Amino acid sequence: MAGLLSLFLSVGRRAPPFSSPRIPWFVVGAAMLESAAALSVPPPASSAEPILTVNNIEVIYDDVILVLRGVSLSVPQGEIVTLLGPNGAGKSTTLKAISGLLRTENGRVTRGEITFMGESIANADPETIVRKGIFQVMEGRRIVEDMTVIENLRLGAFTRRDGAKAIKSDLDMVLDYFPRLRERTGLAGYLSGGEQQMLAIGRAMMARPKLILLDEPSMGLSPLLVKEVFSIIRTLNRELGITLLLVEQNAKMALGAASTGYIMESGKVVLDGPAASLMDNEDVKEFYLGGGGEHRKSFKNLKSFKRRKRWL
Amino acid sequence: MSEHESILDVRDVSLQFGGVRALSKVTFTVKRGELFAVIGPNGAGKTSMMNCISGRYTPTQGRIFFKGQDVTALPANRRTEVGIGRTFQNLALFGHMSVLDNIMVGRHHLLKNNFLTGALYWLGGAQTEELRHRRDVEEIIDFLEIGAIRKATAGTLSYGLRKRVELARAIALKPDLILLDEPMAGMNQEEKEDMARFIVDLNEEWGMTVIMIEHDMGVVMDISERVMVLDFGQKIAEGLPDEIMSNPYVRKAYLGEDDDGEREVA
Amino acid sequence: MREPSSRTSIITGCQGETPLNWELLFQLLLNGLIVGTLYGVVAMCFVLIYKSTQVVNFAQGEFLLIGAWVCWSLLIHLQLPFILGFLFTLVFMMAFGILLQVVVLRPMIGEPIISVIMVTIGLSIFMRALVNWVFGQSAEAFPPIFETNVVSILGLNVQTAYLMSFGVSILIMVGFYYFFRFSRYGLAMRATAFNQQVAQSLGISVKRVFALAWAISAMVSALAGVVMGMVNGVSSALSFIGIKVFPAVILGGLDSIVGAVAGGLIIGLLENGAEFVDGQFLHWGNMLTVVPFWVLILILVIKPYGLFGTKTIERV
Amino acid sequence: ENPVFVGHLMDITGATGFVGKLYGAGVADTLKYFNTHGGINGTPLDVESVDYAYEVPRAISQYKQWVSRNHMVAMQGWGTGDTEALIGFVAKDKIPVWSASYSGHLTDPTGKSPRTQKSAPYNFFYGPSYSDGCRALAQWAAEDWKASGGQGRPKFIHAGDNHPYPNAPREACAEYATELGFDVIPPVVVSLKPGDFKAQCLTIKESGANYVYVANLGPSTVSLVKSCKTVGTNVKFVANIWGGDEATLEAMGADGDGYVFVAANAFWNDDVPGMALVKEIAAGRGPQTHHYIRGVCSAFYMKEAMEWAKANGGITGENIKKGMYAQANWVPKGLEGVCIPSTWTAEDHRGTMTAFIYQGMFSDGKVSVKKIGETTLPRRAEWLGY
Amino acid sequence: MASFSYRPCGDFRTTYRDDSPLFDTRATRWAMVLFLGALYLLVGLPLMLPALADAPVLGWFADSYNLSLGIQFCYYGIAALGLNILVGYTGQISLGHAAFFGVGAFSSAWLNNTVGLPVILAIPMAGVMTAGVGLLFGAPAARIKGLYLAIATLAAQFIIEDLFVRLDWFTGGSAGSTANAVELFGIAFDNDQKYFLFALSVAIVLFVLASNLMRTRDGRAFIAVRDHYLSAEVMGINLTKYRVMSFGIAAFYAGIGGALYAHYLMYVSAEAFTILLSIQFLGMIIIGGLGSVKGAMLGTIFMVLLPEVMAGGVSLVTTTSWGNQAFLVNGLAFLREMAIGAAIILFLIFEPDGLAHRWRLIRAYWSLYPFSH
Ligand SMILES: Nc1ncnc2c1ncn2[C@@H]1O[C@H](COP(=O)(O)OP(=O)(O)OP(=O)(O)O)[C@@H](O)[C@H]1O
Ligand SMILES: Nc1ncnc2c1ncn2[C@@H]1O[C@H](COP(=O)(O)OP(=O)(O)OP(=O)(O)O)[C@@H](O)[C@H]1O
Ligand SMILES: CC(C)C[C@H](N)C(=O)O
Ligand SMILES: [Mg+2]
Ligand SMILES: [Mg+2]
Repeated sequence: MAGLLSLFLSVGRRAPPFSSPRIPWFVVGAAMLESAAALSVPPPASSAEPILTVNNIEVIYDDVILVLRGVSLSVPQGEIVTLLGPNGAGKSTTLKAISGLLRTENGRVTRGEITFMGESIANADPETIVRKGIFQVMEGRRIVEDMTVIENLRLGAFTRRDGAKAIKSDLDMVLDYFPRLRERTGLAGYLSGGEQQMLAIGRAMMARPKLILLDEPSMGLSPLLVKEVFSIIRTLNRELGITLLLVEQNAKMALGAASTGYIMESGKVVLDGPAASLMDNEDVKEFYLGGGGEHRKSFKNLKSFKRRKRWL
Repeated sequence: MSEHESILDVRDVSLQFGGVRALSKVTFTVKRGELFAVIGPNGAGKTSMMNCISGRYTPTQGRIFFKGQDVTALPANRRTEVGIGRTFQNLALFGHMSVLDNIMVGRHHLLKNNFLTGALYWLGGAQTEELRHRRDVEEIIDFLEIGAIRKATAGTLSYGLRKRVELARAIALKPDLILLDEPMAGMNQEEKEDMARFIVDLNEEWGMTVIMIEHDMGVVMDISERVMVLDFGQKIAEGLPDEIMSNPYVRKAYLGEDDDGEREVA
Repeated sequence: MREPSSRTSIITGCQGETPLNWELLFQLLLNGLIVGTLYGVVAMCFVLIYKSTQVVNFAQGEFLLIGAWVCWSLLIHLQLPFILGFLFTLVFMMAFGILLQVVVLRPMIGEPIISVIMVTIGLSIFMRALVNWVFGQSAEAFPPIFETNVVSILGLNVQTAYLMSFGVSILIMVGFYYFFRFSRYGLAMRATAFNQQVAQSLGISVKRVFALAWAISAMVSALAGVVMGMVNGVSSALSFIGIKVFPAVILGGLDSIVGAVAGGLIIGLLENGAEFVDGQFLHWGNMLTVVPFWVLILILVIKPYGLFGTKTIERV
Repeated sequence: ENPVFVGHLMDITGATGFVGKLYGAGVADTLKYFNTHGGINGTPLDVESVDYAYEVPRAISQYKQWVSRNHMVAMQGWGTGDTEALIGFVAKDKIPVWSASYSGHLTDPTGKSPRTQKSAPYNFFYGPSYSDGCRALAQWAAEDWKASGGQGRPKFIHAGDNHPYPNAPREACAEYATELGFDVIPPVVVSLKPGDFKAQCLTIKESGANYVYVANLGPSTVSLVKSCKTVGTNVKFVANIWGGDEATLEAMGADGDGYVFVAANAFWNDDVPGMALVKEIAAGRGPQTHHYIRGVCSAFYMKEAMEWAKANGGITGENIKKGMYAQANWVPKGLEGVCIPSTWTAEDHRGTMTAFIYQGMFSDGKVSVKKIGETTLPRRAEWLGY
Repeated sequence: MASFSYRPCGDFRTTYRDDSPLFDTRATRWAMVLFLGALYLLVGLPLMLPALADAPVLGWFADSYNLSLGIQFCYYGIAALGLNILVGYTGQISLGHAAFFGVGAFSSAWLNNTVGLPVILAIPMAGVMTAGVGLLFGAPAARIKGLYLAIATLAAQFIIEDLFVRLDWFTGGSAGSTANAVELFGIAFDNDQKYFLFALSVAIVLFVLASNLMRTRDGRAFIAVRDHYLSAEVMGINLTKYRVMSFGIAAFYAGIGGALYAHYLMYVSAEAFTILLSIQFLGMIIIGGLGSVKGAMLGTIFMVLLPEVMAGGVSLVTTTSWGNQAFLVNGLAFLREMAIGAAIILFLIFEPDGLAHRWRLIRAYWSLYPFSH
């Protein structure tokens, strides 16, 4: 299985015109973007089997703070699903509930079911969940700062058992995706924010997961890189067949990439549906996309009025 | 003092980390009362520039003048007194303190009480002084609409609120120049709008000079007066937002746009 | 020292004017080298636990103590041959290390460092009392296993066991280095040390990493304990090595295996150098135990992360 | 009859626990024996034995508690540090103490000796003082030096921790050794806790010392002897009263052959009339060390003083103290041949000037001890309290 | 460490002054005042009228054993509070607090015996002297951080301990030195009742001072340095100054605690101030709750009572028929030590946030009862 995958991968890998160190990284990025755009086909309407279902879960921190109050969602195999919502809505908490990392923060799933490929994984160990094929890229680029880029990437492959060779070839693949990382030989802690985000995504790729949970991958990235990251997300999905559950603040990009979207507020899913229909929703336009009508509101002229906040 | 007198003068600043050249010979001037934006790809050296201005790093070359005074070698903790305040790219709140105390820390250099008078509280005038500043802090709290969380522990807040508290703390410093490092990262549309409103008010009503690093081009375009572009530690361009947006190099290298001219809000 | 006036009148400072005694100095330094490698080994065990679990193990000395006593009683009471007894000791210590980790330190995962430190201190109090109760507070001699020959190196009598320990220390050191740099679990340990949550998100079983670190550390410490016990006798002295190792570890840099060895050597040499100066010239007494601590502070002021420690990344 | 309270401080878990538990058991067993055999002529003893782990502050607070809560009339104590710290308290509270610290500082009840810093009217102990024990060793060493054909001035060195106990005889003994013709070398500091003392041994070796006075005890002593053997130090070890016993020699093994130490009573296997009583007291226990037996002696002297007090105005601290002066050259009834006959007077609390000298032997893997001498020092006035 | 503040509903503050209180609620403030008042009364009464000393309730308060424990709370509590300022608030682990405690004890004895200062002045002066020593040994904190600093303080502990035996003129060397009783207006505080009242008063003053400190500028700076020193620096806080200063303040508290200890036991010896005591101090604040004034108090009570309770418990076991085995009886002392170690371990496993946190939760439970969620 793994061998097959890597075969697929080596075919799918682009020829390396950008491994030449002479070409500035942004040119490479742009080139990548183009190729990604060329590949991009609109995602099929979600009809596939769900690989992950979250059924009415409730999450409590510190035994008292109820954060999720009945969240349900389902992620179809091979698709990108996005989860939107304001700060503090519980998006990250939902991801952590899925990946098992909740327990490291003294949180617990107290009700509901989480099923991954037919198996219940609620409250399982994070390492077991990773082995099953779910990998979370945590909010805020949590790379291992006192290791080099390469060591970080090798760490991503920790759970893999398919031999040093396959890992090595994946390492090359990741570095081809992010050529800038190749040039950084020092400690990862000294990378800039964007570089660290690339590393975090690259590290997830190293694990060869079936499902990646991405928590705000575009945070702090430059517009170019945001596009790049999203094109990588699409590519991962398309070329490697990886399913993604994507938490984003950049609703426009996220809905553009996803087939399905969920909107969370105050620990509950308040709206869901195909991404395209969400994009047409007036409320979504108003609160997530910036401006309901054809013209984008200017940030400058907002100060005079105070809008209602539905969730307070 | 005239409106357009310069408040910050950065001259030929270079910064080197071992082999990495984070900044090379960057020169720019920020005028008093301006809302100045810095953009550039990741790793371009924007944060490093901020760090030089706020004193975290000392430039390997070049000088920095603030209000005509050479501050290149001034220790970071003394820069609050001359009037420089900042927020951080990655949250840097005092996680175990309440929001209120976090903001009160911003008053540190304005308060006179010390461990002796503080311990004697009622006797040495510390109480009156603390309460006086508390009043000012409440004003900031009202301004940023974080009254509801003033007693909450900062570390337990959601990301967006934490960013707001951080801004409040920087305002509490009463700086003349405030440096904002990606104030809107990780925020949704609505929160960005709030934040933009605060920054504009800060600049226009509170009269603070603002230097802002931001990746959201929509925000940068709308609220900044001038924009500087860094790449590879070098200054690529500087000018009015529209000029910058039409700079082909910026379009390609930073925005990653094709030539179809559509303005993308990323 | 008390009342120097009254004492000097009685006690003749007969060495006062003699020229520098090179032979003694040399012998002391050689002694320091040998003792220092042993400190180095224990320091490495300490660093191993620190690096992977961020636990400053105040019970490190008790590992030596327990290892040595267990081996001793296997040899004396059960009359096992040395190799067998020694292997059993290692197995026992492995189990012991894992047990300790599972029962005591696992629940502490995610707690502030200082609480974890306090727990190891609690462990050390507990284990020392237990050992004193079970084995008594006496010093006991190991049965002569290898002929503990005394060979004379350049005039200094050295126990062969000590020489062996010298070799063993170096082997262990090399092994440790490769383990951390290149092995999968070595990386996993470093990641865990950096941030347990991150490690878990990568599919690393933090529990397993911890258990592994404690098992290795307990085994290697026991080995050092047995070696020292063979030379000096088994007694609570062994647990005191746990304290001596602090200056060694810190001098080298908390997270550096190489540093641990270097620190061990430096402390060994320093102690003996101090004894030389004290015994020959100053006669202040007890300099050998305090000088390393003075030097420790001095070095830290100059190099705040020890000689080889990694600087923490300060980036905002 | 109402019982009277006797406090008993012992060290089991502390730095001197190695011998502390032996001596402590001797005292505790004896006090128990008194109660099962009629108490102090009918008055039962209320005894509390407390392990204070050789920590002076713990001893002091325990003492205070006994005084105020239990109205203690007498105390069996232990260490040098705590006993010296309590000198003032016991004098003020008028509570006689029998310590296991034989520090010379405790022997001057009036403070008339110029050496005395603080008079110790309520302090007693059974046995030669540390200083006298060391003097006896020095005397033995001088003879040994001559007997073994040594030439020139032999060298004598003190090896012990910088603690009240090892320090107690240091100057006094050095003075006498010098008088006997020794060169006294600056002392080396050797921790009371065991450790690796090879560095110190190298210093000793290099100094050319012939006799090392071992001022510590137990495991520390074992480490010292073993370390010195390792580096090839060729000296004779002469140890203080607490520094030598069967267990210590056992641990030294072959390295302990020829190790000399002081004792102040008959040994378990000696054929003396009083040993039967000791064995009765230790019923259920195996052979006991000389430390245990000294504990028995100490408790018995206290008991006889209490009996005298009961007959002469009641069991109060003051009367008990007087009871100690009531007899001269006495051995408690039933312990004939076990304890050395002793005399205490209101001016001089040196009970005895006699010390036994023993030597450890090692042959065929077996350890044994042999009495090799008995020294009675002159009762010099200038040695009082020193 | 989390500083939740639970207030019952309906307790609104209308002025900023009311909103920065020492106690969370008015009720707690009055409870505290009442409690302390009662304590003074109950201990003081039998002192005035000795006839009452055997009365049922008063007898308990007149019992010198209970009082000696109370006095221990005071002097250890003061020192623990100082350590909590250093460790809990400023985030610098110190393993050398016992040494500072010792410096205070010796200084006070020396100031009184040799310099001739009256004890009542010697105690605060000893605090100041100790603060000086604290600043000296804290100076490396300007450069050394984290565990490196912790071990540097461990080194300081051994160095100072060694100096105690070495500096004969100051400490009396290995023999130690005596200390006199406190005297004030001709009254000697020489018994446990009087000394308890004296020590309690000192403790109250010092606890109030510390609470005040923590709600003002420099106190906040300490916490800021702990939580995020890089941003603290940008907020205008001089890191070096505050890092070193917290050593000074911690040492001051330790010094006062040590001086109280010296004049209570009336004898000071180096052996009392070992690393073990340093560890006990750490135990107090961790068990009580880091970064909490109340925590220092609760933790001290716990650590002082622990050996007593353990000793009691262990000897109770041996009174039962199954427990009265020779090996158990002989191991009594070891069992007690083991029990102390085990208690610390178990406590930290099951109550890692400390007693102060548990206290808050209990209070929150009751004040929200029955609407707890
Ligand atoms: N470890 C924790 N302990 C207690 N409360 C927590 C914890 N983590 C999160 N919370 C609370 O849970 C709520 C949801 O947090 P979460 O991080 O899931 O939000 P989010 O949707 O990811 O927000 P953001 O967009 O800011 O990342 C917030 O109110 C937060 O304060
Ligand atoms: N303390 C440091 N040591 C070594 N290198 C550093 C350090 N700080 C920054 N750098 C390097 O300097 C370069 C510029 O970093 P900087 O953080 O200023 O980028 P940036 O423009 O803020 O990027 P981003 O938008 O991603 O935040 C990066 O390549 C980074 O790796
Ligand atoms: C050393 C010990 C055996 C105790 C001894 N009594 C002392 O002087 O302290
Ligand atoms: Mg989130
Ligand atoms: Mg940046």
